[in-house]
Amino acid sequence: MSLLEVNDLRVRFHGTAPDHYAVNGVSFSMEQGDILGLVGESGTGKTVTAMCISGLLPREKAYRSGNILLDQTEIFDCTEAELNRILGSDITVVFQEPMTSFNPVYRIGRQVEEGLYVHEKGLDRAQKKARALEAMRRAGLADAEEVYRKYPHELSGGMLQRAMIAAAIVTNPKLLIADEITTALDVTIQAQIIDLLLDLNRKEGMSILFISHDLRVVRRLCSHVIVMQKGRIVEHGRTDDVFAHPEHSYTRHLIEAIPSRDKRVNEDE
Amino acid sequence: MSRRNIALLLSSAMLACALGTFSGATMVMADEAGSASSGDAALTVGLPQDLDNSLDPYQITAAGTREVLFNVYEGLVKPDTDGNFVDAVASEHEISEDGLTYTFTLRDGVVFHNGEEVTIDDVLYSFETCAATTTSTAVAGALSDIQDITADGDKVVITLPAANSSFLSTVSSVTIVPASYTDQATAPVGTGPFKFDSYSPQDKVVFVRNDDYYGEKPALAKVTCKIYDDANALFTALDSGSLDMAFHLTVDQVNSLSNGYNVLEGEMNLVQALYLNNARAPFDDERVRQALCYAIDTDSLLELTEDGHGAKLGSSVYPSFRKYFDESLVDAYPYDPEKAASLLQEAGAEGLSFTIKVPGNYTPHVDTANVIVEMLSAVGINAVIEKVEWNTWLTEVYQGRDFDATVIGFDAAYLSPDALLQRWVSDDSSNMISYNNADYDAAIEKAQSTTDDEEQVAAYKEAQKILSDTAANVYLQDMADFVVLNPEYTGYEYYPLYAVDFSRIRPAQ
Amino acid sequence: MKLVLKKIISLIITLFIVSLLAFLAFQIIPGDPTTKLLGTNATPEKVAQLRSQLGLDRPVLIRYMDWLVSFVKGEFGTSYTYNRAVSTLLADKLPVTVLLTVLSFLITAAVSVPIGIWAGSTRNKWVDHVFVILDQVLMAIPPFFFGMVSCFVFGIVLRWFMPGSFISLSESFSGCVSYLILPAVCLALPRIAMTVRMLRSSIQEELTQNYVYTARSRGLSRSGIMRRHILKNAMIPVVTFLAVSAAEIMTGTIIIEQVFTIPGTGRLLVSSIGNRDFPVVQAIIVILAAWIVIVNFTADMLNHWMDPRLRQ
Amino acid sequence: MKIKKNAYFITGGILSALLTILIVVGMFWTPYSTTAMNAKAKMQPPSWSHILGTDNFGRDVFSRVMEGAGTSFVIALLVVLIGCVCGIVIGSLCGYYGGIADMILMHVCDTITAFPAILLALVIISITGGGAYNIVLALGILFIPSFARVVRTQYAGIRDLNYIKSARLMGVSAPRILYAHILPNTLPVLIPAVTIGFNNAVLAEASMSFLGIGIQPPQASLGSMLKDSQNYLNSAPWYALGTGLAVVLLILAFSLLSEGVQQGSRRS
Repeated sequence: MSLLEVNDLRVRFHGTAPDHYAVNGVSFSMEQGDILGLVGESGTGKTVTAMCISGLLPREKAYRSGNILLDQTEIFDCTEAELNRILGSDITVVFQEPMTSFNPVYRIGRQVEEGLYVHEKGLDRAQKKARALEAMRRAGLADAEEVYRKYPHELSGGMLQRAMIAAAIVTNPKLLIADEITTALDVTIQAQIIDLLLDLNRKEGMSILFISHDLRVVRRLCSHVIVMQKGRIVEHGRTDDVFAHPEHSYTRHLIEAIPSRDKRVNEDE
Repeated sequence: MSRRNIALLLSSAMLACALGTFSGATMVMADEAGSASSGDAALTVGLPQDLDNSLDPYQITAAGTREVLFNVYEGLVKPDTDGNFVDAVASEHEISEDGLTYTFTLRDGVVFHNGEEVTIDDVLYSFETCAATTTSTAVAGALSDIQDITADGDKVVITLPAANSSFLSTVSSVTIVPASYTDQATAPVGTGPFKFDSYSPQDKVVFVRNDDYYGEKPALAKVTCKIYDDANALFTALDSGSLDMAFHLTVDQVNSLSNGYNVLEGEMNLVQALYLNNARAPFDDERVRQALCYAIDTDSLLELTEDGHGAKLGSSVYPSFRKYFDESLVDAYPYDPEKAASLLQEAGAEGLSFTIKVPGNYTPHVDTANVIVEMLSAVGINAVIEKVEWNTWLTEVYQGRDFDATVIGFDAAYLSPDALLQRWVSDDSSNMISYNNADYDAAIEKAQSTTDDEEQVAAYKEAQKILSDTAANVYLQDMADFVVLNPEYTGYEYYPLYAVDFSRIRPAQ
Repeated sequence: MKLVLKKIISLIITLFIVSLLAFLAFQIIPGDPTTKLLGTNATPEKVAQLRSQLGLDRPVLIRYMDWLVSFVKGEFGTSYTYNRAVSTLLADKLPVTVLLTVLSFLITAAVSVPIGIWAGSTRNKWVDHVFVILDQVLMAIPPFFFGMVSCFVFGIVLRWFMPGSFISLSESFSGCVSYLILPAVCLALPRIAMTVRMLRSSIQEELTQNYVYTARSRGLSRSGIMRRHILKNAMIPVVTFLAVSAAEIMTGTIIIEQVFTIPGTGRLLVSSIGNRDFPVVQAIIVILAAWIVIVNFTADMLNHWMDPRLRQ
Repeated sequence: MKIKKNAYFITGGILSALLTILIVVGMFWTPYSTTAMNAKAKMQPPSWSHILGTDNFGRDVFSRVMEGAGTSFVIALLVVLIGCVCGIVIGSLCGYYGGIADMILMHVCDTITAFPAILLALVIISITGGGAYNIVLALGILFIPSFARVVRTQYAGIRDLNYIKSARLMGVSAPRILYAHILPNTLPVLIPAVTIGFNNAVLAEASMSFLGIGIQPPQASLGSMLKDSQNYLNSAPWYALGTGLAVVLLILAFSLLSEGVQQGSRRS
């Protein structure tokens, strides 16, 4: 049984023209343990799709149709309370800007434990701290004890993003949504975050929905990839197949746009 | 319960208890002021200004302080409500035919408030100290004229070089104080029906009944005088029922009273006038002063400020002095703007402009000043009002003589025309307006030295006429004095001088 | 810590300047104290003799030092008008004003914080308009006019409250507090309006921050987000504002005490200035200025304590 | 700036225009003489002949409110003018140049704010004497620190922006930079500060007159009239309420206008 099923998802924001759909009939599914890439230039509906899956899209802002099944639970039918039970435990999200995703006036430790505070009330302070430290080590933070006590403004972007990831995996979610998490980081840190996600997937079988406009990152990380344009899926398949011989012109255009060294390597071959 | 919740809970709890005490307390306060059961009756009175900085009987200058301490201090004799002198610390007194020797018998069993028996030495000490330290030159003058003063047994014999019809009133102003006691200034001790209990500046002064008073004991056990330096606040307090009694209210205030208190009307016993600084140009010129007299229409002023209740005055004596009051001077300066203008022109003082310094806490005087300013502007005279604190008026205007003009009321410290007229003698230290007129000094001198009654009355009247002719000041009125009393009390009576007697007030059965 | 030290030093300097200015101000004001004490029989020799006795003929700076030393020791000199030591005068007047200030501050905090939070978190348009209008109107009403009218309405019309029947602290604490509630409310109202408005806009601003989305993605309920995240952030500017308003309230008592005839330092200050009673005025100024400077200092410290970003 | 939907701007604008007209007219003509006393017309309730009734001297309250509002308005305007102009000069110099001058001046400003406002006013007035001009001087000085501080923070912020550095590189004279380049950018902060200043100036004048140290009779401001009306709250409440309302409207009009301006600029 697939972990996530999206059937004919349509989203239209209030106040926009009736025929203008942010997401126009998107359907795909994702298996447990997959790393699925959602690719496309900004404004093609990737993030809106992710927000629908994670239930973060405010109801009063947009019309939605179609359905989303996460491990057999229909997200659109959930009440606010039911949604809150899933959010942060079965499904967690990591955002683009690590600097502003943390509350500036509280220490990192307290914010990493947030998921436990909401979903595992039974734990006492010491148990929560232990789980948090363990999650931070899993996220690659060597001196977890010290980072635990620090405030957000005292850490670098890369470390903050790792802490963000720790906060997301502390409740061992079924699905981790990473929304452009590497975009705000410089290249060296990006590579480390990619390796971290790969480890999590390989060691703990964490399934990841990775949203990005950076094809190079997607190519290295994702097992499957979906290319979106103007709210529609134009390509869906295994990453190597799509990159080797892209069917849709838009995908080819995107691949050619990669300005990196290894592209020249392709020519030399 | 995170810390946040506790904080929120705490703040709403605080709000609840604050509101709780608010509603709960008002019950408590509602009946506190009006308790009128006999025996331990307590009265709350409003004072329109703070007390003097010294409460020593011989140093008091402000009438407002003297009228309240009338209940604490007594002389050998004291005035009664119709202006005669009754025995107080003295059990009896007799005056020789030639009016030269006065004999006072000390009443036995009279006790000071600090428990000490009153002795003859205390009486002698009092006369000596009063003569030496009193701020009133009239009293000092009369006491210095005494040929000798001797004690024999329980009697005091005072002989004078020449008869002085108003000497008895001087004796009444010599308060008998204990010789050994030193801090009268802050904690007064006398022989009166009420004892001084406590005083906290700008807040209140408290008097309690003197249980071993020789005379008729007062019905009130305690009188709390709350001090207001703002007439509006005093009136609001009275109207809301937190005060039982207030005095010297204006007719406007009385008309707007809404708490059903009784209103008693009498005279203020004050000579209210626009007092002009005769030493400062252009008021050193008689014609300018006369111009002001013609420019002010006293009748419409009375109409505006007193709804016609006050009594017009022509000179420095008010009607309660009956035989000494010269009725004819009242209309010496009928309202005549043209004459005023021509007089000003004659004196070369057109476009005259000056400041009227007036004590801000006395609404009657401020209102009168406002009306005067308006009337004078109709004649091209530009007057501006400067409201000052009461103590500042006392030091700058009364003592310092640093003013152009002022509106105030002068009272009689004791029942003799001297108390009103002596102050305008040229060399008198409290001659605020620096009035300097030889004929006037002579007339007063004659009045004080004759023994014959008609001659004395004629001399005093002549003195008043000189004041009016030379327009020393613009004499206005003796305002109506309204006393407002809580209907649960009764028995208040007016005195022909500036005094408030609490001892006669009793709960109304 | 270095920051705290620097702040304390500047606090002391300001206090020094204020006391010096207060001292000098009264040298300029016309009206020499000796004329006051001697009255009309002030002969030149007497004036000179008294001036030297009071030490008024020594240079100003030495007199200032003299005054400062005795001030620190707690002797504020004697009052001219009340003929008693200023310290005893203040002993029974200062507690009244402090009580009024604290009461008014508590009411401001207790009322404005809950309402501010509620106003911040509701999303309907009309609440916004109501608060803006209310705030504008409350700030436009002069405090003494508000005092006057409430004295009239509560005192004379409804007879709930007896203006002018102040019960001194010594007599009964609850009586005194219950009398001070209405004046305290009059003092507090404009500040409540300002605080509510500030808290409301501060909360609405915090709601747009990214960390709110992170919190929602953790599954926190709306009220949970408000309590665990937004409140502390939103309260930082408000706490400093409340602390500063404690200083403003103390200055406001000067007017309110006149309207409600409360025998506090405010009324004493106004009458003493009128009476040129230098020792009393100087003592009150320095105490008032000290209160304002200390309150501003606490406001700074509170700010640093609450916002870790400022703690280098 | 979208004016159509901006309710505050509209109401504020109408109210201030109305009041300004009333005040300007009041300076030349009032329905009754503001000083003539009339014993028979004492304490009359509001009627068609006397919209706000008459006071204890029989004078028409509405005419006196018009004149009083004029006095208060002019005083408040002058006070804000002094405070603002001096504030800008001091604030700009401190903000722009900084250094010791900045430290000292800011310290002086702190001291002025540490002083109880009415005391400073009293000290100045007891030196110069009462009357409108001295009050304007006294309050004017009091209002400098608040403006100076606002302007200083703005200048300190804008000083290091690139367009200022480039202006300096091009040899633009300092005053021109200060007042032609930087000043216009401080307007969005300065305008609300001016209106708040105006509100506080009207309130300060009213409070001082209430304490009896402000405007001396026969001149009348809303503050002194309020003080006089307190005595007749019971028998002639229209006297106090009418004057009080005038003060509230005078302040409300301009603060609503400023709110409108702020909301307008924020939204566009």
